[in-house]
Amino acid sequence: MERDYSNEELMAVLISREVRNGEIAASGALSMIPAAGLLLARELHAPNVEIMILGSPAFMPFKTSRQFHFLAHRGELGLFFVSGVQIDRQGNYNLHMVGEDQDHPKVRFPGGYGGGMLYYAARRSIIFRTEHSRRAFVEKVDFISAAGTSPPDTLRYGNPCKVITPLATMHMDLQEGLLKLESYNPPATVAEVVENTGFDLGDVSSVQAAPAPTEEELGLLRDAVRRKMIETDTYPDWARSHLGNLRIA
Amino acid sequence: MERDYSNEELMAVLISREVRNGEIAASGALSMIPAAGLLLARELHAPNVEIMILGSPAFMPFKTSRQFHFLAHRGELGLFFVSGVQIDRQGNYNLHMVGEDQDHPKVRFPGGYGGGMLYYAARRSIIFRTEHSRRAFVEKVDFISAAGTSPPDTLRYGNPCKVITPLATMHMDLQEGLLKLESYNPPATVAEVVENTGFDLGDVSSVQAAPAPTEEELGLLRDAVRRKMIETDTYPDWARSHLGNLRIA
Amino acid sequence: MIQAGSVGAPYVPVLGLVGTDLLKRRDDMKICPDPFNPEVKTVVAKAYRPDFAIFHAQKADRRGNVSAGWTNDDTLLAEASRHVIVTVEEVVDELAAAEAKGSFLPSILVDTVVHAPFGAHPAGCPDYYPVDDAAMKTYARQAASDESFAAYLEETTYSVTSHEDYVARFVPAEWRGEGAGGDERDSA
Amino acid sequence: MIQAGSVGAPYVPVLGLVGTDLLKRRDDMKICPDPFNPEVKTVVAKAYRPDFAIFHAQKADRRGNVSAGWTNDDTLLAEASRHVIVTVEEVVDELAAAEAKGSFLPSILVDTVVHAPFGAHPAGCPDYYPVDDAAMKTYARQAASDESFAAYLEETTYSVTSHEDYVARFVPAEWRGEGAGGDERDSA
Repeated sequence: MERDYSNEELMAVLISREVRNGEIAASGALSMIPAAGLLLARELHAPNVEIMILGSPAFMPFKTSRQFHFLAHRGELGLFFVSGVQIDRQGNYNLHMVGEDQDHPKVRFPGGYGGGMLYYAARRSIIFRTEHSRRAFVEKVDFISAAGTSPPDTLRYGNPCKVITPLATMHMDLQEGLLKLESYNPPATVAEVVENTGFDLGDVSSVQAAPAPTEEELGLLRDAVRRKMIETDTYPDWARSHLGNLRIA
Repeated sequence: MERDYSNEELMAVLISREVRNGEIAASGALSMIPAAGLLLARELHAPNVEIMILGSPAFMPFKTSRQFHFLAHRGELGLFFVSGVQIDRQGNYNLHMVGEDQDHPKVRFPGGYGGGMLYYAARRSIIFRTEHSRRAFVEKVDFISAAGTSPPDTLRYGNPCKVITPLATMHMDLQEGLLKLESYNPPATVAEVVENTGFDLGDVSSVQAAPAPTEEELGLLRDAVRRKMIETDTYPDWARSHLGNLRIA
Repeated sequence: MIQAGSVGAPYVPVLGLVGTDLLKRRDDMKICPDPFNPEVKTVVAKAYRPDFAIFHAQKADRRGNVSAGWTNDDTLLAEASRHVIVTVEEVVDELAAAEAKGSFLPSILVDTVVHAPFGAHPAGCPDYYPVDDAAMKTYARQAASDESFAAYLEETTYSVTSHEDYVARFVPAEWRGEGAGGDERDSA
Repeated sequence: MIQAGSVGAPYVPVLGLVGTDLLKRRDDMKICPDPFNPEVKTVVAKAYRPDFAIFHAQKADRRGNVSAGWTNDDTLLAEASRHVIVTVEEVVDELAAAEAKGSFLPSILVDTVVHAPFGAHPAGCPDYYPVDDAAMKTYARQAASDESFAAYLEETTYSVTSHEDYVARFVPAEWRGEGAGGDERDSA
C-alpha cells in the first residue's frame, strides 16, 4: 500500500481535523504544516476559526507581536502548534540543547521563552514533528523547555493535547500526564510506531488506523489552500513544493 | 504696594523658576498655570526641558496616554504638577471628597488614580493652588488621595517639593515630612500667610519675600508664552484672558 | 486593574496608593513585598477583566475592524474585556490597519458592531460632531438633584423608543444629514 | 523581563516556565503565590532595564524622532532602556507621528541617532534593501568553529576602519546609490 499524498499533506489534514470552529488558532515561526492545516480547516468544518499565522501579515490582525503575546497570555488563544528537538512521554519538549551535560551541550538550539509561555497559555497545543524517531521521541528530554503538565496550584490555561507525525497521532492523557498512542497512519503499523518511539506508548492493543485523507481534504489542500498560501505570501515556496505535487493527473 | 501682574502670572513665574534644564516635566488636566510656567522656563533658563502638556497634542510626544503613564511609572518623569481640594501639613492631598464622614461626604470630587500614581512616580511634584485659605490648607485632609511621604520600605521615586500659591511658596521638609513656609509674595505678609493657612508653617521668623517677577519674566510670559499657547491650541482662551491683560501700555 | 487585565497578568505591582484612604477602601489592591527584593514594598493591583466593554467609535468595517479615533486608550479596554460592543458613526466595506486614522481595533477583539450615528451625543465624536454644549448644560443642571435627574432620565432615556427617536428629538437639527437614522447590526 | 521594564513594574507575574530547566537556571524568575489568591502560583519575572539599547531603523528626523518600520517591537526595548541609540538609513527634516510608516519612537525616548546607511547589513532593512543572502551564508559557514569565526570577525569588524569602509567592502556594489557614505551624528 502506497500513499498518494506526502507526509506534509497527511499531517496538514490530520491537523485540520483538530481545529474547532470559532476558536482562535495560531501557528508560530516556521510552522508551514500547521498553517496549511488551519487554512484547510477553514475551508471545511471551521469557517469561523480565527487564524493567526505568525510571520504572515495577511493572517496577523495585530500591528505588534506583543498584542498577540498578550492575547495568548489572557487565555484567549484556543489552539497553538509547537515542535521540538526532543519530546518526551510527559509531553515536555526541548528546544534548547541536546547532550547529557546541560552545562556542556553537544548541540545548542535557539530555545525561546515565547513558545514556552504559549504552551501554558493556549487552551490546546498540538506538537507536530515530521521526524518520528527514537531521537525525537525520548523517555526524558535533555532539557525541559516547556513542561507537558504542571502542579494543580500553577496558573495554566491549557496543555498539549495531541502529537502529530507522519506515522501516528498521540494524545495527552491529562489524568496520568502521559502521551499515549491514539491512532497510526497506514501503511505504517502500530509495531513500526512503537519501534520508532523512545518511550512507552501505553496500551496499544485497541489502537485503530486514522482515516486516510479524503479526496475532498486533499483536493482543497492542493487547490484552495495552496493558492491561498501563494496569494497571501504565506510560505509560498513551501506551498509550491509540498502541496499537490503527488497529485495524479 | 500694588502688583502689576495677576495671581496667575505670578504663579507661572514662580513655577518656571523651579523647572530644571534637561528634565522631563509634565502638566496634567486643567493645569494652565503650570503649562505657562513650563513654557516660560523653556524661554529662560531651561531650553532643553522636555515639556509634556496633557491635553495639548502639540506638547504630547506619545500617541496614547498609557505611554506617558508608563514613562512616569518607570521613574523618568522629573517634574509634575498637582492641585487638590485640600492639602495638609504632611503634603497629603485630597481630590476625592470633603466632609467628616467618608461614607457620607458633603461633596464628592472626581478623585482619580493617575494623579495619585504620579505623586509617587515623579521625582518632584509641585502643588499649585490659586486659593490660599484655611479651607484649602488644612491640618488633616478629609480623605488622603495621595500621601506626601511614604515609609522607607515603599517603592517611591519622588515626593512633593513645593507648594505655590498667590500668597506664598512652601517647601517639603523630607526629614520631618512636613510642609514649611519658604517665602511669601508681597504685598502679602508672613502674618497674612499664617492667617490663611490651616496648619503650622514651622519657624517663620527668617522667611524672606520671594523676588518679584522680573520685567524679563513678565515680558516673555505675556508675549512669547502667550503667543505659543494660542498658536499651539494650548489653553488658548485661558492665555488670552489671563496673560498680559495687566500690562502697562 | 484594567492594564493588568489587558496583558493577562493576574495582578501587577504599581507605584502609589500607599498611605491613602483609597487603598483602605479597595480589596483589589494591597501592599506586598517585591519577591526579588522583599525589603521593598509596592501596592499590587488585581487584574480587572470586565465581562463587557461598550464604547463608541468613528468607523467600523463589515468584518468588525474598528477605527477608534486619535490617541485614545479604548484598545486597552477592548483587550481586557471578554466581550466588546462598539457603536460607530459609520460602517465601511473595508478598513485596513494602515488606513485607520486612530487606534485600530482588529475584529478579533470585537464581538459586535452597532451602527449608531450620533451615538456619542451629547458628548462629541472627533471628525463627526462637537460636544453639544447646550445639551451638556441641561444634563449638568438636571443632574444636581435626584428628582431633576430622574426627570432627565425619563425624558432622554426611558421615554425614547429607538435610536432614531433619540436622534430626531435630541441631536441638533442642523447636524443631522443623510447619515442619520441608520440602525444596522453586524456581528464581528 | 523587558516588558516589565517597559511599564516600570519592578516585576510581573507570567504564565509558563514552571517545571522547566530554564527556570532552574534563572535567578530573575521564581515561583510565587498570587497575593489575592495564594493557592494559585505563577512565575514572577524581574524587570529588565538595560542601560543601553542599540538598534537600526529606517528613518529619523533632526529632533530625534524615529520611524522604526512595520510591526516591530523596538518600542518596547526603547521604553525599557535607560539610553537609546538608533542607527538609521535616512535622516529627514521632520517626521510626524502620523506620517511615520511603522512604529514611531518619539525623541523623548531616543538619546542618539547615527546616520548609518546599510547599517543593518548583512541583515535587510525593509523598504531599503533585502537580506544579503550571500553574506549571510558566509557568516553561517564561518560561525561554525571558533577559528573560522575569529577570522570572520577580523575581516568584517576588527579590520574595518569606518562605516564607509564597511559599506564599500561588504555591501553589494549594485545596492549602493548616492545614499551611501554619509556619517553624521545628531543628538536627540
